Amino acid sequence: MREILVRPERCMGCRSCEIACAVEHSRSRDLFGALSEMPQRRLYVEHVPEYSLAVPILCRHCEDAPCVAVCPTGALTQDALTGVVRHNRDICIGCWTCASVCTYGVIGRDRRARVAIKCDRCPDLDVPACVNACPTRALIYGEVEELSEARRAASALKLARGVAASR
Amino acid sequence: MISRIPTVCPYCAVGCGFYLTRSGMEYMQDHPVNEGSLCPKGNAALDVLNHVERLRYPMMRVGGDWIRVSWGEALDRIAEEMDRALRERGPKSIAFLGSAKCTNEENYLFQKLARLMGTNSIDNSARRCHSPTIIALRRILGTPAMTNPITDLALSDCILVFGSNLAENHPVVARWILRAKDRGAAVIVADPRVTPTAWLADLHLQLNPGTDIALINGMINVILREGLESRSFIKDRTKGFEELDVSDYTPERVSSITGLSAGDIVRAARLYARARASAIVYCMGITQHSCGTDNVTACANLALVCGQIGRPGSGILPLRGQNNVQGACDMGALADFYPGWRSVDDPMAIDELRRLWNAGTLPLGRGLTADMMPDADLRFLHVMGEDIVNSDPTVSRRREKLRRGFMVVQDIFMTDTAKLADLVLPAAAWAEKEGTFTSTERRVQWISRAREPPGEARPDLWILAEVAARLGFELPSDPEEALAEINQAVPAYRGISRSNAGARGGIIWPCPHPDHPGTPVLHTERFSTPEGRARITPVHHTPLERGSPEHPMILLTGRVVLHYNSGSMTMRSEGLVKRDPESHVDVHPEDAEQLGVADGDAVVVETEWGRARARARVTPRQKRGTLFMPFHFPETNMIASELLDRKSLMPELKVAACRIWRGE
Amino acid sequence: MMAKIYLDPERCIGCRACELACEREHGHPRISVGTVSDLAAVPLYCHQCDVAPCVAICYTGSLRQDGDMVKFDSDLCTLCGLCLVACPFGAIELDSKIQRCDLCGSGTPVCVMTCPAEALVLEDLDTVTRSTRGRAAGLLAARLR
Amino acid sequence: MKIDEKVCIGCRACSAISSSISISEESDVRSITFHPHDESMTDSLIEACPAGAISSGLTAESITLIFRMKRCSVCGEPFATEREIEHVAARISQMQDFQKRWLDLCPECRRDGQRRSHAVPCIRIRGRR
Repeated sequence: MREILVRPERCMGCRSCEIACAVEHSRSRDLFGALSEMPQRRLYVEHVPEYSLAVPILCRHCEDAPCVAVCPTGALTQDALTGVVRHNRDICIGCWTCASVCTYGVIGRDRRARVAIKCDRCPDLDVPACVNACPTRALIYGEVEELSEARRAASALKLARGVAASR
Repeated sequence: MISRIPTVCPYCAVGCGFYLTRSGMEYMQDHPVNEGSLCPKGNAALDVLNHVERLRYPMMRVGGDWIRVSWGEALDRIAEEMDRALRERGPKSIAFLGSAKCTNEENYLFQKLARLMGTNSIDNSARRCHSPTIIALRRILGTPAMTNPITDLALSDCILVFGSNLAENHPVVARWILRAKDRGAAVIVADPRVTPTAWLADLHLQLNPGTDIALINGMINVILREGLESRSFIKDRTKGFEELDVSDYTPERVSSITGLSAGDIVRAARLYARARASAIVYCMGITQHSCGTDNVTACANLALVCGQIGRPGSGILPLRGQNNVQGACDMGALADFYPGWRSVDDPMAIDELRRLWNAGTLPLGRGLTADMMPDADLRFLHVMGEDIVNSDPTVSRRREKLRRGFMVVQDIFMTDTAKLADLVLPAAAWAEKEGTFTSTERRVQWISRAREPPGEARPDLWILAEVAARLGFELPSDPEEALAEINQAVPAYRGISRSNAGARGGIIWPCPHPDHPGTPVLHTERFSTPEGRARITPVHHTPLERGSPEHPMILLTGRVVLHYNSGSMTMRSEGLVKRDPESHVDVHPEDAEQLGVADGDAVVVETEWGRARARARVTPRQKRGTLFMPFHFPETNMIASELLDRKSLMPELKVAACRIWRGE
Repeated sequence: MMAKIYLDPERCIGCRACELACEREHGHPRISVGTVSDLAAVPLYCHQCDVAPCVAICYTGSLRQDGDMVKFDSDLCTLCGLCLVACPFGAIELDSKIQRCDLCGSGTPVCVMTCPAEALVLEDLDTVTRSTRGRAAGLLAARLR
Repeated sequence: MKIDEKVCIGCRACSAISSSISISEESDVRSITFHPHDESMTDSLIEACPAGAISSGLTAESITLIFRMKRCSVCGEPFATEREIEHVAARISQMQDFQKRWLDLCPECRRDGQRRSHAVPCIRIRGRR
């Protein structure tokens, strides 16, 4: 299962991901067009002043997602194969139960249609727009196993460097 | 005309404020404790005030009937009967029961009357909730009360809740615990049951009933072994640490006693000791045991060893039950204490009161508690606002014996206790009179008169003054005058007046002079023991050998959110009763299966003290081998234990060996 | 955006104060608390849906979308009971009239005011999700340090 | 007034207005009896009927219409007439393509289901402690 992994230690808060997301979900699919369409956010770079860190917060497409469980109309569904939580705007009644149970606070409200709006993991793209746009690779996209493998390799390298230096 | 009058909730000891309006109530959003919120009972408080069954006239029993009498007749009769009992049998034959629901002024004058009549047989329901706290904390810390205010919990980094289902019994306290959790605090709940309080826990210690001391000593063992104790605090602020030997209480051994994993014991110890500010919150799961006083002592030891006391967010918080139970005890409505925590065995301390009261002599030595009254040869008993028949198992079982003498009950309803009386007096309820209530956090709040009492009902203070006058004593019938006398008699209340107690949120004692702002956190620099140091006192676990082949299970008792104590108030509130109409007994599914009991079955629960009927509620949240029954229903009290904690005379209401079977 | 009632189920202690308060205010409780497996409690109430099925089914205009809220006008109601059938939450009841949360008119609803655990809040959606995101980001950031 | 029994959905609107229309429920059926009555009420009844089943005209005898009740798919309690459910399903789908899975449940079980799904994250964490 492919996931978007966040590495907040790399995030510098440039918000390229937010802009790419807006462009991808605009009708015109270009920056100026997107801005004139008053885009709505589906992912959020949160600034944590206590730690002077920026942390990208986006839909985790949780396993057994709470938002899917509480949706009374079946507007939110989870793809069994990919794990992606999809939202069908046509049958959403705007009750905001999903938004109130989401532990990440990443379900927003479409101002015009008055229904929920959330990350769809860019169904038309191979790699989600936000991941593509991230200059520091704070967002990466891949199989969970691959991602952990990369993390293991990185810590092994760090340890090996330490050992080598002490020799 | 003022459209809304501030008042204090008449139910539990949290001391929530709200407004009474002409037709109903309004929330008080600037009250420091509840910030406008109220629990379900608080929301239903007016049901009691406006109830049709309120007593309206003094009534005398003649044969089997109640006859309405005038106040004059009723009061003359009380004086006459009291006087006769005194003349014929002496002061040992008379007794008084004060009320944790009446004001400080009323309790103060009531105990004064009792003592002027020559007896220390004056007690109140604190005996059955926190008498071990009174004995243990007074000895160890010097002041038998919560060390920190409730709102302080929001500042704690670790909150250890022992034997308290505060989410149901003091719901507003949960607000402050949740605030602490928002800041990242760890919450540990030690309780055999999975209560709504345990829902809030990061670590739930589902220990075996009656193994609290083992758990706490086990935690101290870990703390000392890992060097997490506060050496400087132990050295500078305490004494007796050398005698504390908990080396036997290794996590492994404690694990086998408590049924907890050794890892959880270690985790709890580390969380508590390492936190910047830790608080212990406890309630009747600690006190209502035959080792209640030792349980409280163990809690205090833990706090003292870690230096977790005397700072904001760090202290020991016994949650008390009734709206004025702290005050009734401060006022000395206790068989073992005079006002201001003067021991009945300390003639020097009592001499100050003798001079203040202009009395010849005052009685020494402990008087009778409610449990002892049925078996004492009483000729006169005066009960002010307590339903002992429904709240005290011993009295409940031997209620007929109370009728040997003359019995007066003043109350707002015809309670089961009042039904035994020879004379029943209609009292004004909380919002129909004036005076001060002291909440569990030592917060003294003045309540104003917002309503007229029904019929001829009168404030308890007026009744007491009238009785006293007929016996030749002059007691103030004005609450402010009574408070002025309390200023003289109780040092912690010296500076408390109508104006500072009447301000929003009142004032927290000790308040030594009128301009003093009150003392929210106790023991910041020195303890109030004579030597100024806290006394660490070793206590040890003794196995709770309550089971027997006939009674293999353990019955636990407690409260539920929609009812209150004896039920004399909540059972008269339609909104509460319809949501929780009958007694139930919680059973673990595996026990239920073994016993052939299904959810909703009528069952009988038997202890060596009696049998009770209830409806079974099968829930995996009950610990295996234990049952739980709420004690608001008279059935539960009929089967509760009569064993006593010898140090505090607290009955062991929390646990009893029992068995259960299906049947009517 | 207008404020509505939002619930944090992790805070609810199941005390039912909201029910009692609502019953006192309106004569009939329009919020109902139930426990689940004795491990959680959830109050249930009208969500004031933005595209509400009760509004879609109401043929008299007695239930109508008004800004971000569903307003009810009892004068137009025929008591047909179809909104009870349409509501996915079961949040509408019928005794002698339609019983449904009206956010207590103006100001803070009594259920929110009385909740000892602050499990119910009156906020707009953005504020609720922003604070949730802030908490999530804070937790992640705290672990990094 | 005249009642078109093919169109009537068996709701409670008319009986709430006119005392000559009575409604009774027995396990699986709801019966509505229309007694002959004061014709001056007819206009308001026409207006009140959600299905357009009432028209003007004279009726001399009482008519009783019987409607099958829908039982909740969870608890089995009847909670609305089958026609009412069809009516609601049709009306809501005119607006949107709903899945309408809740229409099989009684209001109590809808509340219960909502509570259960809300409690899932809490129970997952608390059950583990």
